[in-house]
Amino acid sequence: MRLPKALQNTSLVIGALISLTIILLAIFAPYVTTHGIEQMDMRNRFEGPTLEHILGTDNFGRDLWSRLVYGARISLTIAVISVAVSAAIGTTVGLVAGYFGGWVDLVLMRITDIFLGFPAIVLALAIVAVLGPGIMNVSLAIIVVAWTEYARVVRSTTLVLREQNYVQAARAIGASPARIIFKEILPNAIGPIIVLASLGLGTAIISESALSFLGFGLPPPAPTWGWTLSYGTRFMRDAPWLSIIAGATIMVTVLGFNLLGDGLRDVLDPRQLSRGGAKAGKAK
Amino acid sequence: MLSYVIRRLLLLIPMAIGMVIVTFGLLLIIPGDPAAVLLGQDATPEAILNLRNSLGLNDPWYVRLFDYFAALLRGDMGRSIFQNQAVSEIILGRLGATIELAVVALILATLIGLTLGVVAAIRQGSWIDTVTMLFAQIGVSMPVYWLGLLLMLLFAVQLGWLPAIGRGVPLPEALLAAVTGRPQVLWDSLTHLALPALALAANSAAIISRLVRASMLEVLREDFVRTAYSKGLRQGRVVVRHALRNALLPVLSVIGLRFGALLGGAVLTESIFAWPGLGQLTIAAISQRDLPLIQGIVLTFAIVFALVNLVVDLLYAAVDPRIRLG
Amino acid sequence: MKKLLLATTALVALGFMPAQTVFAQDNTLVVGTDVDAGTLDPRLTRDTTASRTADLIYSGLVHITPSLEAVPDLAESWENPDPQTFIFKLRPDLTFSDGSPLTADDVVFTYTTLTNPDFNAPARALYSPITAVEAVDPLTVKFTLNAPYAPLLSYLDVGIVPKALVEGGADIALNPVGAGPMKLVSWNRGSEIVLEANDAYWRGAPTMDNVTIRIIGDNSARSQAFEAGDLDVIQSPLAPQDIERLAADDRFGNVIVAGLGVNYINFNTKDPLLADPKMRQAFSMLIDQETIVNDIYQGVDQVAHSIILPSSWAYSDAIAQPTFDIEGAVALFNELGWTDSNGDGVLDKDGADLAVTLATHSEDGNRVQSIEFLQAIFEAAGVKATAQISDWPSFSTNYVQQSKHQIALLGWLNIVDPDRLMFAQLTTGGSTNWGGYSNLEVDELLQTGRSTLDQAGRATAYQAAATILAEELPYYIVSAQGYQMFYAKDLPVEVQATPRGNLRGLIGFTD
Amino acid sequence: MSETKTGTQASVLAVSDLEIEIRGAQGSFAVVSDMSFSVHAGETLCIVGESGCGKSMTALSLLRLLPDAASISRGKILIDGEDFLAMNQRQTEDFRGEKIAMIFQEPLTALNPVLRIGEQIAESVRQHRKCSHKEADQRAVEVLRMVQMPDPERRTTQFPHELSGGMRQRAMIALALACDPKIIIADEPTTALDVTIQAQILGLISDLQKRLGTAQILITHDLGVVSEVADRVIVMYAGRKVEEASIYDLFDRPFHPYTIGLMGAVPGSGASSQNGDRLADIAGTVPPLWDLPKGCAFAPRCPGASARCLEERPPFTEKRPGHWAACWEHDNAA
Amino acid sequence: MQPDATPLLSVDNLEVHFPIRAGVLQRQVGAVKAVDGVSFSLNRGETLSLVGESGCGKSTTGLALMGLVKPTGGQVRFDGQEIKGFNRSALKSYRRRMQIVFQDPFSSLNPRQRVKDIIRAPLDVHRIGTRAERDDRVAELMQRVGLRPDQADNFAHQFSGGQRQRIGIARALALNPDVIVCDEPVSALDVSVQAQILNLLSDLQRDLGVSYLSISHDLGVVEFISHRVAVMYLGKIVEIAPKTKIFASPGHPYTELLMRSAPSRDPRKRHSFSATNDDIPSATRKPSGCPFNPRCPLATDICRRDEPALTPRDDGALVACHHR
Repeated sequence: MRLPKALQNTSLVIGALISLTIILLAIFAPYVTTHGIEQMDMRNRFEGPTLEHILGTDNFGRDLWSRLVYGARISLTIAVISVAVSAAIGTTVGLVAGYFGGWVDLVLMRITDIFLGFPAIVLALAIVAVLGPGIMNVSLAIIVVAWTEYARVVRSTTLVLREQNYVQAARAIGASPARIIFKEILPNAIGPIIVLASLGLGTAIISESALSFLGFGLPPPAPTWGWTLSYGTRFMRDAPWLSIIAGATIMVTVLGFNLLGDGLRDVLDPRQLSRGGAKAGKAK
Repeated sequence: MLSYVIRRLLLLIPMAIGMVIVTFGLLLIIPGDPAAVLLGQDATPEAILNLRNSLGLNDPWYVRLFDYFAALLRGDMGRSIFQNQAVSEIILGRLGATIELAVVALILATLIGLTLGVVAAIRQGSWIDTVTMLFAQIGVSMPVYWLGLLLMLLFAVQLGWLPAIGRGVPLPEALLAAVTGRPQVLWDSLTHLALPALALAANSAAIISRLVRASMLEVLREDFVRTAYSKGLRQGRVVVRHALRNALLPVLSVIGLRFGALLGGAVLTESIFAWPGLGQLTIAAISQRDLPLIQGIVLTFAIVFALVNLVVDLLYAAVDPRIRLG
Repeated sequence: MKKLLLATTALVALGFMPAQTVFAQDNTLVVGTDVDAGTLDPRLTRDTTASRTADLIYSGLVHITPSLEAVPDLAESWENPDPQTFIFKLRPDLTFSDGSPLTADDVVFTYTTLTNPDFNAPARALYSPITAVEAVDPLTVKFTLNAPYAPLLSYLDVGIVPKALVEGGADIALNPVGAGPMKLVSWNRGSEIVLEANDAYWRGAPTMDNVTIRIIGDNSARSQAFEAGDLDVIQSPLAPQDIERLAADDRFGNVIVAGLGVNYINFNTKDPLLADPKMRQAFSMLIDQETIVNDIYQGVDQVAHSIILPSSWAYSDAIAQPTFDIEGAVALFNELGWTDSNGDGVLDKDGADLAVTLATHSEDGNRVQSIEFLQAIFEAAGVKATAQISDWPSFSTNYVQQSKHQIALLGWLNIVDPDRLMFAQLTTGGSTNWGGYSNLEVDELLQTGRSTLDQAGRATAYQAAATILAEELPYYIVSAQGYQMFYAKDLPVEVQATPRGNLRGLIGFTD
Repeated sequence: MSETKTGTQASVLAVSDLEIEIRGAQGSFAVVSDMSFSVHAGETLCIVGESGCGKSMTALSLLRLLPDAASISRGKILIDGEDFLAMNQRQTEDFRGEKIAMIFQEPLTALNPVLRIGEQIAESVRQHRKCSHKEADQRAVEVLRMVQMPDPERRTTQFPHELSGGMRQRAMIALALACDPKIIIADEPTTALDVTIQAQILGLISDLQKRLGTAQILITHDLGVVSEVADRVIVMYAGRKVEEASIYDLFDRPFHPYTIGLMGAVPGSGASSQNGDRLADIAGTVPPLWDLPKGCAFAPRCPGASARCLEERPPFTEKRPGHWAACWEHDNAA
Repeated sequence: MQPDATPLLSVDNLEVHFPIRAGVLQRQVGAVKAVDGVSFSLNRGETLSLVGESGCGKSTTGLALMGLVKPTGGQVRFDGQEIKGFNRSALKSYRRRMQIVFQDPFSSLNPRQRVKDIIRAPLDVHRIGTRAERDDRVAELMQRVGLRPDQADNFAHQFSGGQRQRIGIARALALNPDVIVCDEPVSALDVSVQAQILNLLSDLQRDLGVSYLSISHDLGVVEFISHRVAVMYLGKIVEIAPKTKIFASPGHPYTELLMRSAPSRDPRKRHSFSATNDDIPSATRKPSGCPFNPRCPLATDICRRDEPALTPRDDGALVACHHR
């Protein structure tokens, strides 16, 4: 419905294009890759980009392009799972704490503080150490930390929204708290949630790579971006393109999601519709 | 005001208790036996059992938890299993380095973030805005450890401008030395700080700059900015004195939260730059399953984080006269 | 007085000198290392930094040379009146760095505590044959053993600690006092250990006035720091690609020699799948040693052929483990009933796929790569292989040491004697026999090797045992580790390296 | 400055042919067109109209403080005889506050929340007068006293949120007066206030003008306020003047059907719903400025609109001496 | 005028106090007495206006009667039945008969909902009729308030302020309430549109017989729509009287001040307003005695000491003043 306006937003368009490309590549991985991801060729390790290997080969002579494309599946899966779950948990906590206030708010926010005050890496490492590495467990390690942000943001949004007249109006017609929270407040709090989620996708990808760097990522031969980058840095002096390409892949993807998030924020912000001001104070 | 501070500090107690319990629970189920790690591969099973008993690791969990709290009440965080030293001593020995790194990174991030954010905001829509915000985007998109290694490769190895690793004289001492006529000590200290602080700051600088920009754009639209212009004030004065001061308010609380993130990010940065702080210690403690030390670190992080946020809130009240703490 | 004058002049000069020269003090050796010392009590060391630092601060009865020979250090001489008795004669007028005298009592104290179970010394098992240590007179110490124990001398380089000080409550783990060539100035945990020359060392003060040991966890970062000139010396563990580059750089001197460690595959012989030695042989034939050693380790390690290190006096090239041969391995699997009956590319038997877990720990990138590589070969041979990588505590204490593994890649270090790699590991019920291997013949041979004092006799016993082991394969030795050290060429000393990585050869004391 | 308005009748401010354009999602369009007016010392000109008619944009353009999306695309503004639009940034800044000052609608948001009242006033004084901090502070107290702020010394050290709404608006007025401007523009100065406070502020504004002889432009939607303070009135609709007259002429004999409708729509002149009375509402809504009808912008809502009204825009002409309006029907009638 | 003798809504001594907390343990150290003992009644088909300046408690009174703010004291009877405790079950049926129209037409409509969903929400919540019946009712309501039913799928931001206020009124009408609280329903609107809405409200009352509790600060609006007027000052009613009486001869000095402060409609009869600062005290620091005494020209010692009760005057007005 706001498509034309949305298309005017450069960040949104670029972000969406990048994200969409990555997602499509991940989905159609078998059709766009040229080599098997576990196909080793020890005679041709550390090759620079060639016609056969468009992004070169890694430390086992495997095709980097194919591994990155398949790696996108893993990274995106982890990103999507962790964002979906943390958004769901955080949003629920934030809505409930913000709407009911009082001791419910106090207890929920103290719990949030506990998770926020934790050094994130300790929690993540502990979870992976306990449960073993795996897509779900790595996602869980990210979720444990990530949900707090949603909780805080949604709570403060809810605190504002619950004072809105249309929420009062809903109470005046006798609507139940559940109806008010989900029909009146949630749809209006969705903007910041979507923005956080798109930014969270990027954060999740970076977190996964940090876990891999510390040795807590998915086990090989899973072609995760984190492994590829953290292994690439081992060969940074001799085969710099390995880490540069892997790093750039992560960076561009995260950039894409961030731009998407920024763009969405601008488009979804209702204030953008009607605000203007004497910003620069230039004489006009 | 005082009662507010007291109340906030009191609220720290349940939080700390919660964190101790959560950490304790995690450590109970984490695989890996500190006794076996301590004794190494050569250890006989009897030796391991013997050590477990003497460390109290074979006591039931509630006894251990109770003992831990009891000790905590006496101000005792226990002894490190591996370093044969009181946990509090070990942490205090490291805390300075991490705080120094995090504070310098925070200052760096704030300075960079503010400058970029303000410039982008007052030149909204221009190429300066685009370039600045692209930089910010790249800053948040880079894994910290990768950025760290790249910086080290460029500035230490290729160009040889800065030391690659380690810490110079602690900054407070170095400042003192500089005052007493030995500026080169401070210089040495700062050159060591430069790369790790920059690597650590990049992400936060990017976040802060985006936030400052958004906040500035918002404030620049406020009526009182128009009022300031209507008085005939020069643009620079309006931007700095009227707009920026107000724009900083929402940024302030985020800066507090960033400090927490910086403490967390220090784990990676410190291990890359061999910075002798809590971050490195954290990894070591986890990889050795040094339970009392891990507990102590988590508790320390929590307290530092809570105190920083308290300070931020107090600062907030100091900068914004509308806020009353009571 | 002269010294004071010098110091004052130096201090004054410091104030005027530009930054560069102030910090590039002459005669300071800066060594990069991967971990911080856990303790500086020589009886309790378990990491390399601790033992190397302790070796500078303390001295033992003997000193182990780069060729692994025990030569006199604090002990002037020793004799073996019978295979179960060692009598050491100390040098006269020895003192600790604090000036107090070092006597036979200190030696007795050191070894009594070391062998006391309650003291929990990590290496206690190595000294278990010792039944008594007595001071005959202030300069004479007598060790009594419960059985002839040939390797003992190699282990008697443990630093002697000052009894009076320790019993008086001093914590030498933090404030070490020894009779070695250096003494501790400061220890900034996790960052650096600063040492200075000990004039009271019996061989006199070392050439180097100061040694700083810098801790840099990341291997790449450490070699980058070395290249940037922040460090004078780095040594193993290093990333293979860094080794290659540094070796080619003519600013640096290097020592690249055979080390004292092995990387090996530990087969769990109690696992139903791996109980049959033939299965272990088949799996062993899937291990492409050449590629692992030459490509992953880039040739800094050596391909191993048996459990006896090539550097050892017991080595024989007649003993050989199976070598890489995929077809041979598959043929052997087929022979054992594992065939690809359903054509899915995976071998199976009685409806079950041939599946194994390959495990190692995440801290060692080369081992992780090796496992990743092996996993691919296993898959190519029709074995469903799962890689499992976890951090060291989970991997070692909760997995391998509990015998929960199938095929694990690990290593042993500091193998100064063949006994060190076999006795506790491969005798029935041995304290570190995690694979549950049991062969009475091997047990007997290893006991013989330990209690025979004549080296030729020992070699025969170990070679016999190694031959059986190369066939039954509780261990498959992948590689003998190399040792590498790089140093700045402008060091003012003659550099001598030892595969143990000790640093006396860098401060002016060569053997 | 203490002379009263009996001076010359020369215009302090003269605006001619002003057009303000906005670049928005709907493209560029004029929000104010063909605005011409002038005020002289001691005179109060009221610009009245409903939201979106362009009255606030006009006010902001007089200080060249239009929002980013808006700009003056045509016209001339003479302040004290000088061409304001031709000035560079610096000269413009020198004029703002010194020659022409503004009182904004919502004093809570128009005052900087983190600066003390005294500082906000003194800052303006220091900008335009070469004076010490102390002198500037004294001036702040002086103007606060002028606006009858109780306890002015103490107020200078207070923050806006510590004052009541009425006092805040007094501070705002004091701020505008700080440098003795020749023209004060007040944009809905009492809309945010309660009725008893509004009365005080209106009283204050009249008093001050009598004493200082400033030229004043007051923007409002409230005919009550207009009737209390105006000397001359401009009625705006959809970005244009529709009527201009002296206050008495306008209230006695309004010309334009919009003005007439507006006057009738205000409740409180005795009409009561219980008597079955209906208010004279104006049907329909204001058309969007980017999509104005071809003819008279008010024609679609006008009860007396003819075919010509829908086709051709009526010119703004003098219907009677000093009474101008833009309406075809009245041309016919006249 | 009102055939029914018993009032539809009667409010007795309503109080809404907000606690002020302080200290480490957040003990209550005082209260903001936003509504401090308000009593009035409302008859069927009648419009009672609560008039006063900001902070006088008129809006809080309205919200409290809707159960949107919990009263801390007093009694409310609706159609003879007492509303006890203002909990959810007590309010449920009461809410079908009492509805509210808010001041700000922008924030009172959920920007994410379509108009038809907004108007239908009360029917959904109270499960009235089938889906089709509800849709019909929505169309009927839209027509009733002067909206085109084909606009039902639009979102609120696609309407002008006046149209939005019509949507709000349609929502309030959906349950066929007996009373509608009109909280400044026209104060955010332009004059020409304000007249349209006032006319609509007046039509609805005539056609549906609904009662209004109107909350307003605009004396013009009050004069147009009310039967009776209650003037509030600092949480109290200082005067209640039939509209004609109150406008002809205000009883309370504050009512008088209000009337006098309204701008004139005739430039020839300008007021000479005093420019002196004369602020409304805040509800946190109420003056003792009569709340109006610091601003009152008639104030004497008794006014500073005793709070006057609302007492009937000869002409039917109730006035709380020692001197009138």
